[in-house]
Amino acid sequence: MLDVIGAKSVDEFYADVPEAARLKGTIEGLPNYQGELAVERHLSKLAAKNRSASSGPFFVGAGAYQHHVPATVDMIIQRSEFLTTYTPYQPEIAQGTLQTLFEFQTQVAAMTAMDVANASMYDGSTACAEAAIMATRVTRRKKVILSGGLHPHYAAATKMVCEAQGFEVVQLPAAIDDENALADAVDDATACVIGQSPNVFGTVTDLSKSAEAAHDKGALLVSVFTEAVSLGLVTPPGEMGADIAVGEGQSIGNGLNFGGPYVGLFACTQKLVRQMPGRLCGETEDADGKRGFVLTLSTREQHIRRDKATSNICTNSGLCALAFTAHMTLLGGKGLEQMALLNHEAACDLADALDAIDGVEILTPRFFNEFAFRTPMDAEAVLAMLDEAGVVGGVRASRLFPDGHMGDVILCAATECTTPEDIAAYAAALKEII
Amino acid sequence: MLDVIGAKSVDEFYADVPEAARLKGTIEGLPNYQGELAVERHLSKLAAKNRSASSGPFFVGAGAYQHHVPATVDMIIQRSEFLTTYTPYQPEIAQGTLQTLFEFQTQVAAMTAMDVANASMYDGSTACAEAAIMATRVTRRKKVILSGGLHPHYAAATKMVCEAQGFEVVQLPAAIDDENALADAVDDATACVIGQSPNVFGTVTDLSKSAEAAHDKGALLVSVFTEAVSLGLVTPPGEMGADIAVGEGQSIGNGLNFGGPYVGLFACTQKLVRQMPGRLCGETEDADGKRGFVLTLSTREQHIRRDKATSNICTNSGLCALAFTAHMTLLGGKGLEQMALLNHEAACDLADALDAIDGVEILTPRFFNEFAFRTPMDAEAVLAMLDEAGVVGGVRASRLFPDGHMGDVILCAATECTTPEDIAAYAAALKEII
Amino acid sequence: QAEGLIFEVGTPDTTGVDLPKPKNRTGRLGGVARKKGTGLPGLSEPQAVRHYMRLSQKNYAIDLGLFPLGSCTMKHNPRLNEKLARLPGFADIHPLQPQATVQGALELIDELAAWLKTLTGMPAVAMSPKAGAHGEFCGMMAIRQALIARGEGETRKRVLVPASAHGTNPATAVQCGFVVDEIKANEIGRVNMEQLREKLQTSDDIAGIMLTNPNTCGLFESDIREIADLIHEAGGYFYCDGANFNAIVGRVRPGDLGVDAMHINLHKTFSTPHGGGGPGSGPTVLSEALAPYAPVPFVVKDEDGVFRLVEDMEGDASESFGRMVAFHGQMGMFVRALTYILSHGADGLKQASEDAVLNANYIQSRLKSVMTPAFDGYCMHEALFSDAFTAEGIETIDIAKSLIDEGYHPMTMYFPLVVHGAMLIEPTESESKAELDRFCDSLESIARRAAQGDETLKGAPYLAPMRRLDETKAARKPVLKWVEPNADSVAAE
Amino acid sequence: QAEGLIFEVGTPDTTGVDLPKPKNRTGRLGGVARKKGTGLPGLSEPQAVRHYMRLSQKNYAIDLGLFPLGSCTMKHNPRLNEKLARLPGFADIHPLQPQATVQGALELIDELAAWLKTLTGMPAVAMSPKAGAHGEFCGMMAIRQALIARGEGETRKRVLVPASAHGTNPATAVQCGFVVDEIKANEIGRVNMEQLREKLQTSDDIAGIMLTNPNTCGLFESDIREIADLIHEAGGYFYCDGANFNAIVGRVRPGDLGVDAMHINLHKTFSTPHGGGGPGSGPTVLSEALAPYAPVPFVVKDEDGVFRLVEDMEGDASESFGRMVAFHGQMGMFVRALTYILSHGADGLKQASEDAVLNANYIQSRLKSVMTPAFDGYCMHEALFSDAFTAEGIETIDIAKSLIDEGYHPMTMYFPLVVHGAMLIEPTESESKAELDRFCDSLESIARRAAQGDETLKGAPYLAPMRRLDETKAARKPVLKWVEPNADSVAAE
Repeated sequence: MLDVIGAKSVDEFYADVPEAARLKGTIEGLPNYQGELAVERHLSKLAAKNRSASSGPFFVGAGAYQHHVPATVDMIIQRSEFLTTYTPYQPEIAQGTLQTLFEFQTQVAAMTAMDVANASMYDGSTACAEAAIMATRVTRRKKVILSGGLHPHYAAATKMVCEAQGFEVVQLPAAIDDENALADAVDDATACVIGQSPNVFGTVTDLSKSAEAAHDKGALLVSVFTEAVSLGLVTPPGEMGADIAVGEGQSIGNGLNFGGPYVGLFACTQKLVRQMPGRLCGETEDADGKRGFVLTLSTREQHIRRDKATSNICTNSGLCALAFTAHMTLLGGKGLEQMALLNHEAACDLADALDAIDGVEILTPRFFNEFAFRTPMDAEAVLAMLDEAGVVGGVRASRLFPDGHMGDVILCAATECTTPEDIAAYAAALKEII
Repeated sequence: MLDVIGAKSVDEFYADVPEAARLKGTIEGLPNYQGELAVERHLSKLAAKNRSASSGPFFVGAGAYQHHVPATVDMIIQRSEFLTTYTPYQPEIAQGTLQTLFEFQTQVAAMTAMDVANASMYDGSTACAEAAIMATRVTRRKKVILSGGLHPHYAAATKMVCEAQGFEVVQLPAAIDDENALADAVDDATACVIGQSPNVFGTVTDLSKSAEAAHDKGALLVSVFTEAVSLGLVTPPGEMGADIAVGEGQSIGNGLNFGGPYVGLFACTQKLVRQMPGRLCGETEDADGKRGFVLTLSTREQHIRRDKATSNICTNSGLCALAFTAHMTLLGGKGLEQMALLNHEAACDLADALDAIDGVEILTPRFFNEFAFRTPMDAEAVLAMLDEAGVVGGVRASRLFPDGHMGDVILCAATECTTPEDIAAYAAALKEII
Repeated sequence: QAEGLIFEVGTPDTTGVDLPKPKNRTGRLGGVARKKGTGLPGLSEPQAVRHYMRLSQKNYAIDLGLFPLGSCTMKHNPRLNEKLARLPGFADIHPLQPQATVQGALELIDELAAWLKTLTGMPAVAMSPKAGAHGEFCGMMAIRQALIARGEGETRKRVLVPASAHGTNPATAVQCGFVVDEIKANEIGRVNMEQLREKLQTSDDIAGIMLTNPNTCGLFESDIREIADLIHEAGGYFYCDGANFNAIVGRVRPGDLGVDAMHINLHKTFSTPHGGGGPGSGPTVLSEALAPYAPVPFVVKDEDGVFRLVEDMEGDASESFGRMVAFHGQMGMFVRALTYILSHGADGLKQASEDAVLNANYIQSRLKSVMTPAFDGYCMHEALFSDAFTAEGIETIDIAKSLIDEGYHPMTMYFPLVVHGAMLIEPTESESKAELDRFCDSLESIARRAAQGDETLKGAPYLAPMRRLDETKAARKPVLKWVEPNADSVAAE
Repeated sequence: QAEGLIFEVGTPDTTGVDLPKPKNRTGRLGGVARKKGTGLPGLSEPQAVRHYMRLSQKNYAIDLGLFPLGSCTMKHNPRLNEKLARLPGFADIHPLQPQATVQGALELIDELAAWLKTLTGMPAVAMSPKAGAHGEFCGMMAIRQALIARGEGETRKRVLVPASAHGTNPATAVQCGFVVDEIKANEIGRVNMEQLREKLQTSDDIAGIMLTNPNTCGLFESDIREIADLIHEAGGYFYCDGANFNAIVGRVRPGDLGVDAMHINLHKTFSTPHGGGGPGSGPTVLSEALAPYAPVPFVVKDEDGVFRLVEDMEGDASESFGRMVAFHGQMGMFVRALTYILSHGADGLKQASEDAVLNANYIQSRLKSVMTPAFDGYCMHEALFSDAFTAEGIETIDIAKSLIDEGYHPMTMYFPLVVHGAMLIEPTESESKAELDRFCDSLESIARRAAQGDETLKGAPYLAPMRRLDETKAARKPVLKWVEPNADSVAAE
């Protein structure tokens, strides 16, 4: 090949590299090539040092959830034709990806009861941040108000993005149940209020009042969820008057994966569609008049609009969106509702079991599949002792709210994976401890 | 649907079932439906009760071998189009399967250095039995002679099949190294002699003398192997004058799977091809003159020839053959040789390490990747103590030869999966024990 | 587009596998070393992946559409099966490692065996047969051994086999040293009882009968109990081919019909994938009379709850007819089958059978006006048609190949042999009514064209990866492996 | 054949998932219950499998052939990556479970971070960015925070971006509150140094520069050191877009070029699959000057060997610019990337880069006589052509779509914007010479036809699952979801 090119060695191709920066030999301090077997051994050892959620009673939620994903879903996303392809910029040979994105958008719109949805964001937290920015763009206002029940990670990510662009962020104090706080806080300068239901403490709230108050002031309601399964049972954003709905889709089709990759869901009303960030797939026809799908409205996007784009996002969570849509396709509306009921019922059983223990106080007044409770001891110590008993009991609230005076509060979740035995084990261990 | 059919209920379709045999309700004594999650839990619990080969130093061979299969192979055999299709009786929509079978046949022929190979048998042991029957058919003789180094399971399966058809089976006494025994035993009534290299004790033997002696008497040599990787390094059947070569293909592309499914390899000389059992794939053309592949010479087979067929085999090991051929395609001749060398070297290192222990006697004079050794104690006790030390040390010879007075002999194998640490662990533990 | 053979794509100095470099020591080989390399090319990992991906796309599969192969039960293969079969605790255990370290595996075999015995109403099951035909072999060997034990091994050599039987039946009987005697079907597609009685009366050399039930005409043998009784009275045994068990699981127990042995195709009835021709698995249930002769190895549960493999022909296995294979059978298939069975349960398995039968009858009803049902009345899980409705010159194969262009795999053709130009359609329970309707619409339109003598059918398929392949040419001078082009002529130079 | 949408295939009363039956308790919901169901249909498992199988076959993928998308680095995705990412110890752990129970995960992040730092010669890396553009955001936020720390957050707002930059560069700068100032390319495809110097001299509001290197013309910025020095002298920082890092891994360390921040696309350089548009992963390496401002969370290894997550903006993270995402980044991608990196090693990564560059130059050489290279001389890992060679009326898009009929995915079209009708071809190191030759043969023949003005090119593709799609129609009145046909008219009745 060098002959055809007319070069003596590959070194010639690197002639433009400043002499001083050219590395001699291989880079220092790094090992060379290892065979597949050796690599597999090494990674397997690392994996074995972690405790997987399925290995015992497990009650951690707070933004990511242990759910059962049918084996079929993983088979579908491992299809070479889905896994190893690129963004569908050549629609003639990407209808597989495009049609599934169109199906995804339809499903997300239906689940959130919103008009339109995009083809995914990185995750729920970045979707939330993008929603805030979008609201400032729509309203041409500079103030964003965050509920005290918004997941602190979402709040932090949103705050960071907004402040970088010079917007004001008002963070309401952490509160397990602050149904009216957003309505009270909204004013004429507000671009949007951001509420969450179920919120980070598990509380489900009808945000209709916040929506009305916001709309009265010319502001938008951004409605957030971290548990997509809740959409099968809980009042969805669209039924509460949300203008933008964002959330985490991990629960459907995607594993825990230590926090990523996940899939951000983003939906809004029809009239806001041209202000949306992210990719959109739309229906069209080919030269023979056959129905087909393409990426569309890309004049919103950075590769066309550059510094005028609605966002800088390009690569998003395509394959996670496929996992979501495949799982949803198997579930259907009926299966989603069924799954949601199983989650709720497991959480009710858990709450009943814990509530029966002296010293435990359930703090969340209304919930879907997770709730907060108070222990008579330091939460971190309780969780450590539960751990010794083989139970991963939840998240201490102080991990998410370091300044929130919540040292004795534990957030815990139950799902369709939670068995009666798991609940009994939790209750027995907790009773022993406190 | 019942309306279209004109039936009131499905019960009507079962009207021909004798009244007394009709079950009322669901069958007794069996549980009903369980969800995917519950089934997964149950099976996972059973799996967790088994000790997997990769979980520690592991030296069991004797007919099945721990090898590293590239992740790509499993991806290929999980392709829906390979996994969930049928025997390629409709070649126009089965070229994927057919072409890979043609490639498989070519690879097996090249590896065994034989003229032709079929599209697979159930496993090595049934291939051996079929070879014996084929030899009686070819020679019209009724006596089959089995080497004392033939894997006892292969010998048992062969004996059973031959005797059912009224053939005489002569089993030579178990012997670690009986190079000339087959040559000595063959006579004018012999249909075939069946030798194995490497044999069940690991001994590699040039069977050329047995081939010559057999051919002198008008008999055939059937050459057996249980470790397909050995074909990369050890004299192959075709170079020793074998008329039929059979063996186990598990080592290439297929996991241990507690003994099955495996893939039987079956090859022979060109002139015997029409006496072969099993499916054969051949090249042809389609109506447009394009090269294509079909199952061929099916007039040998049971679905055409019925009671005159060469065998009753139909479903064989298609997908395991695909795994074999995919792994071999990745290896190539070069990779196979490399893998074989790594196996041999690991076994040499193991033998050196064990040989250095007082009281251990290596019994196998020449070997590829497994050998027998004598301990000063009962082999079963030694293996149990090794097991406690975390080392799965091999198979006691008495499990395979219950009447063979081999209570102090252990068969062990090393492969490319065996690390220097594994070998050191084995030697240290064994030294401690004896 | 044509995909080259690996021998045309790869090069001998390539390997796509990452292995450490060996030291090239051959110290303990004793010189028994390969002289000439294999000459096989290797492909890089990307090359290999593409080769197999492209080839795979030339295959039809259940995962792509309905696969109505009669007598083959091509049903949906749940992916949970595949996932669980790959658990290291099943996939990465050695058949000869100490039994204490594989108790879960032995328990799984025992649990599956219990299901199979209960579903069939039989007291014993041999788990080691590797496919359906291998299961037949197991059952017939058990019969042979029982006859030997009775001292009649040399006198009872005749096995009755219906003309409609799968080819494996006569082939298996012969492999066990029996002689095959064919019995005819009657005009309603079942065993001709008159002829059967006649054959049984005239001699005392009957070893047994091999019968498929539901039979290959898709019909339940209504005289089955009487047949069993007659055979037993004649001193023979009743082997039932279980290929069509999918029609009756949970509705009928073969044990209640007088069956002595029956294989179960785990790769049909219990959804383990066919894999392009295997691996299958053919556990064989046995009656009280045949149970003592079951092959080794088998699993027993001791009183202390420990599972134990009986591997030698002594003790529990002293009357065993022997060993059929190395090791313990198709563990990988056992895991898949048990996964399927547990996922369905007693209720779900029964429902599946009923749906399979319902679907077949729906197809028969929808098509009976344009095609010719081979027999009157309801069918079981497959609908059988003859080619009587086609115009002269149009054959069953033309209808089958035309189905390919409609996006379907053809039905089973020309089998059973007792029906002229047979077309045997088995939809299985996996299909929705909408899918069945689409299929019937396609077949209906082809059937109409066949009745009108539409010659274009003879050229089908037109839209498949290949046109019709020349099987005669393949058989005339078989090319069974790739040979370097001009290798001969080069050698001759 | 057209595949219906799931909404056309499924029915609302179907579900393909096996779940236990709930008891329909909603006791603790407090009445905040959904009023109207989703109305979404379900598909049975076989229906769903077929739907996605059939759809998948309408996609092109690297696993099917060469994917020469410039600036996207579509290389082979080893399946070992996929296998290891699915180990329960990685795939089934929760981001908020106690840190003592995820030490292996934290160690893996730390190990990958060490590789990335060493390969780039940079002292710090932020692991949480979720894709390339997100990594750009991270780097620019770090620059912003550093300026704030210097008290110049309000005065230094101008970021220089070349005209040839990826669109994400200006979009990101704006998202961080910066103003974009475009700089031109010179006649040899690199930064116009004269203009750069001019822009830097005239003001003290420079926040930094965003530069891709190798740049989007496939060329190494030969003045890179000088650019870095000039920027630093002007008080700004140097952001390097790492999209093209695949050309130089192991040959050049960005840290030696004066870079302050650079994102690394794990889904390009380190082979994590693109998945039809993500998920990606964009860890961002930072210079000494920017390291203190890295986002939370990050992993530190304490002296006792325990790995610890720094999640709050205090202690080690007191100067952090904040949190970009919930949790710790794309763990699933980290596992895949580390698998790839370890499989290659320092030697293999260097070799891969060299092969990628060799392959691109080979393509450029083979095609330069029939197409028009955008610039003279060698390229890096991608070859850039303009459309100067085409006859009037034939456009870049026609050449791209014609490649589809040859069995290839088109190259990147109309980017970078600085070259007329740009065609940017990146073969990557995964391709064999034989494959490159086949590709060049195809493109050569298309290029000749384009030069001759062959109008049939304008109709391409002819052989793809669809003909050219009407993107204008899609954008005019966007249909972004499926709506029940005639739902409106029914409602109106």
